[in-house]
Amino acid sequence: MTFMEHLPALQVVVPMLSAPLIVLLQPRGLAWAGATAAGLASFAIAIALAMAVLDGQTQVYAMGGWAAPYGIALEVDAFSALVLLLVTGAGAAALLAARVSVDRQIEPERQPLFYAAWLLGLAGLAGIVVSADAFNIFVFMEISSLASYILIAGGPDRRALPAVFKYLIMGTIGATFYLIGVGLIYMMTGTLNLADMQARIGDVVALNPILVAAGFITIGLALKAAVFPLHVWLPNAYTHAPHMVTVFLAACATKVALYVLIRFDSMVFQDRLSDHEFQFTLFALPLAVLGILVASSVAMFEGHLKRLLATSSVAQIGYILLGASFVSEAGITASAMHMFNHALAKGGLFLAVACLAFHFRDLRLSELGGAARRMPLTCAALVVCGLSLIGVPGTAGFISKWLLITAALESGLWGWSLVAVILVSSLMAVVYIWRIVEALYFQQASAEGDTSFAEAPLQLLLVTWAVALLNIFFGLFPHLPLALANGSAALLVGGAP
Amino acid sequence: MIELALDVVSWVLLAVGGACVLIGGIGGLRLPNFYTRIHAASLTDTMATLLIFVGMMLQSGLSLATLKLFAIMLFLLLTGPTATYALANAALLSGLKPEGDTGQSKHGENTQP
Amino acid sequence: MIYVFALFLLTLLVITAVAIVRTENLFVAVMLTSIFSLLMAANFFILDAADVALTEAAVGAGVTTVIFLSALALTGDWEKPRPGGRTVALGTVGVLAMLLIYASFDKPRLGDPEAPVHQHVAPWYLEKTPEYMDIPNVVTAILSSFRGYDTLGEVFVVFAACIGVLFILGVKPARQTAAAPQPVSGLRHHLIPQVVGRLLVPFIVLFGLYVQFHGEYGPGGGFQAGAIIATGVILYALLEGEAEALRAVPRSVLLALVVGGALLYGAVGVVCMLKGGAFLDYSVLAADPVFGQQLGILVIEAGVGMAVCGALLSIFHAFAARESMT
Amino acid sequence: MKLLELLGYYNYWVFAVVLTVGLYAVIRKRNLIKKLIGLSIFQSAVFLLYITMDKVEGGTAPIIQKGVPDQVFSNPLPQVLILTAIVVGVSTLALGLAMVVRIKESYGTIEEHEILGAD
Repeated sequence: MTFMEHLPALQVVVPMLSAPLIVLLQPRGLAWAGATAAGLASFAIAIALAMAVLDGQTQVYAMGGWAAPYGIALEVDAFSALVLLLVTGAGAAALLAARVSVDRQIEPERQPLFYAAWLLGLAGLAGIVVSADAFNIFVFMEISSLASYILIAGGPDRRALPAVFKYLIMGTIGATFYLIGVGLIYMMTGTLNLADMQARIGDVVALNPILVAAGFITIGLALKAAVFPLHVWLPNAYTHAPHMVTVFLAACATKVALYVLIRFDSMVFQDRLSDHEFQFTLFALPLAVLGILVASSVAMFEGHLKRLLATSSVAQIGYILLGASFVSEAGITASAMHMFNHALAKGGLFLAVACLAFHFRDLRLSELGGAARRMPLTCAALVVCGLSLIGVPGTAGFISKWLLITAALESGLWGWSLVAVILVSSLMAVVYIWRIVEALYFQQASAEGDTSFAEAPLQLLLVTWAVALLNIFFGLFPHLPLALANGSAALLVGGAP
Repeated sequence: MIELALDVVSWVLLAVGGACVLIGGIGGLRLPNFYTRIHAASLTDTMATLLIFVGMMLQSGLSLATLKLFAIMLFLLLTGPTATYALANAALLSGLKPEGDTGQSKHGENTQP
Repeated sequence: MIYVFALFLLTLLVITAVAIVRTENLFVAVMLTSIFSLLMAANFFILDAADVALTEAAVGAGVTTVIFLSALALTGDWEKPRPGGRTVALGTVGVLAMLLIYASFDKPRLGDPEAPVHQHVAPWYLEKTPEYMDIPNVVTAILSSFRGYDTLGEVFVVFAACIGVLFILGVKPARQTAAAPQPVSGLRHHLIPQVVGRLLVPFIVLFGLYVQFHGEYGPGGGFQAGAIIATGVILYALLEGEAEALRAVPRSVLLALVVGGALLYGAVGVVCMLKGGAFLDYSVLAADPVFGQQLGILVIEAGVGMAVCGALLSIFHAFAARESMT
Repeated sequence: MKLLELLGYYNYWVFAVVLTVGLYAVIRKRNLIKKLIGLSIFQSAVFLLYITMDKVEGGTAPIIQKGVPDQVFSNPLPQVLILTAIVVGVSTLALGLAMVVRIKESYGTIEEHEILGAD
């Protein structure tokens, strides 16, 4: 087997096996260097996989040499390639910028363990996206969850501990619900491979356990993905986590759970269960709309900068679910694109927050007066990413908002009211981004704060600006992610092989 | 003939062993305080284990299973009483006074507080 | 026949679960959890799951109770009762129970041979294991070779838990007591448990090694062996004192065990890749594929055993060291 | 015969009851360690569901003795899945307990309402 054929396995193995090695790198800074090398290597593998998928070959890899239903198969198609790019890209970028910010928040002797946990999180998320076996997704979901609990609990802030404990309880309940759902499907179909499950689920006579399994899996993954009513753990966990951890998790952790939800619901339950499409829309649409409206309004009145952005993440997850709930090609394309664009916008915003944290101990909006004069570059990057979050034309956010609106119009009678919801929530986004801009630019510096020019360290600033420019680049030339998103929509809903 | 006799003996042993476990259980429920209840519990640990395992060994005759049963019995007979001793000691150390003990044991030296 | 046992043990299970939730004293709750795990292990054994029963007993009853007790020693052991309405919680939970019981009538009955579970993938495993691996224990064959990637993920879950506990408990506690932390020796002046302990610990560790290398022929394998050996060393630590146990198995050895076990498992996979097979495809390891499979299974089970033993011990030492600090 | 028929579903009912007892403990109890105990009960119920599937009437544990002709075996696959799930449960528990210890040190209490009050 040539090197190219091993790529799906290497995508998970490279970060996973480098985690134990990094634990051994005690001398200062070496742990960070090792972790960044592994992160960049996995990003390179993801790019190679995306290129292979773009020119038409979906890679299937039989793990251990055993064929699909008997062994575990890995499969990289358009949808997983897009999410892989997103996960490894966010991981590598956050790692590149992490050294200065982590040095301030975590003692040197604990850093090797911290970076090992980071790589385990990256490997777990990549393992979920690459896997085509239901139970294997559970195992890697546990790895990524444990790693994110460790990362969030790492910070100096004592309030991180109760927040991450709540996240642990709700995350474990979500994963166990998912396990019950997979168990019930396995009980009725006798197989764990996703494609095999899809083939055999049609001729199951007793439908009750399958419907209960669908309920369990959807609720479990909604808990993991912080969908509206089940999102209570997200704001506190992301606010009190170390700054670079928030950058990494906000960009990709919840999206992978949404990826599994969309893949399960459109691949395994969809075309065989008679009226399941209607049930999924009946469940997902109201939650998405509620999530968008409530989370955006809460974000408008939020005082702390990081909590504001975390609450806005819940609203953006609502957008992704809204696109998926149309269960149409346009809908899935819109939700896949919004996964990509939101990661860019929110990743950039939290990077800017990490830069601000260098000179402003307290991140409440009232305390951020005069930041623009002291840190002009950081605030400029923050504004660019904010515009992309709103969806101003010319930025990445606009592309996905536009696709969402076209998908809403196509979805028939409810179309116009949904377009109204999207526009109203975009206006709310304008309001809370403007509140940040007003605090940074027009608010007077508090009395004793010095206003000398003091920018964030170069390394962190460069990565922040790189992500901001990427926001604009993918706003003007979106054909790479768009091609992958269209491919995944055709695959999931269009019934393409 | 020998087979029948062996079977009868092992059934008797198993029945008596079962009865010992039952007595231990009832003792554990009915007896008033902690220290007396340990006596009942240790009955199942020692006497019942011995009877039941010898009964089972007779059933399995001369085979590897008999050796394994003997090893398990030895392990149980070793750990059971030690666990009961450690339990009682920990209770005494944490200040649970046995009934009617006025702090002066027979030999005149004070039992540890 | 199994219905009688199942009926009796499962009812006891439900009673224990309710008792755990109702009791106020946390020590009682932890002891009842240990009994709950033992009952669960007995249930598994009746349902023909010998490997799982051994794991549940060793990991569930053994190590979980030790970790709970060492955590309880650092926090309070009484729970403050919560007055007020229970109706909301009982309501939601009751609805879920009704839903599940309603859905249970379409499921195949216990032990029904025509159930779809026994038709599709399982017979292939039972038929192909003697052919590809020629080892009696099919569960170990699936665990380590057919679904070896799951077990690799599993080893890294244990590895994540180990570095997580070391990372979270790596922070020195704020209220450092002025006096030098007096060495916490186990049951200090209790001769009998120490003598019996010294007699038993070698046999426990020996039994752990037996379970490790007997994994292909009978119930056993890496997880169970790691847990049993860890329980043996924890018994030694409880009796002789934590400092003594650290002298016997120092922290650096533990970290080496965890990292070595995880890397050994991954290295076997990478070697299979280099020799031309897929990741974790052991048949390329040796000339004869069957011998290659057996070699691969033996080596990765050793890796799993090392990782689990090292992880559980370093978690125990992280908690125990915390006691001596505060 | 009807009773024996119903007895076949007894395992699933016990699974449902133990699952809800665990979930009740996690939702209702405010002591963090009691929540973790509830969580481990909740996960043990799922193990029972999987292992109930693997039993075949008259089958033995899936260990193939060489000489013996046509034996009936129980299904080995759920056992493999549950071996993994048990160790996942213990790992999450260990991490949760480490957090409870740190919370006790920084907040002085492990009752959820007192912790939320402190901030």
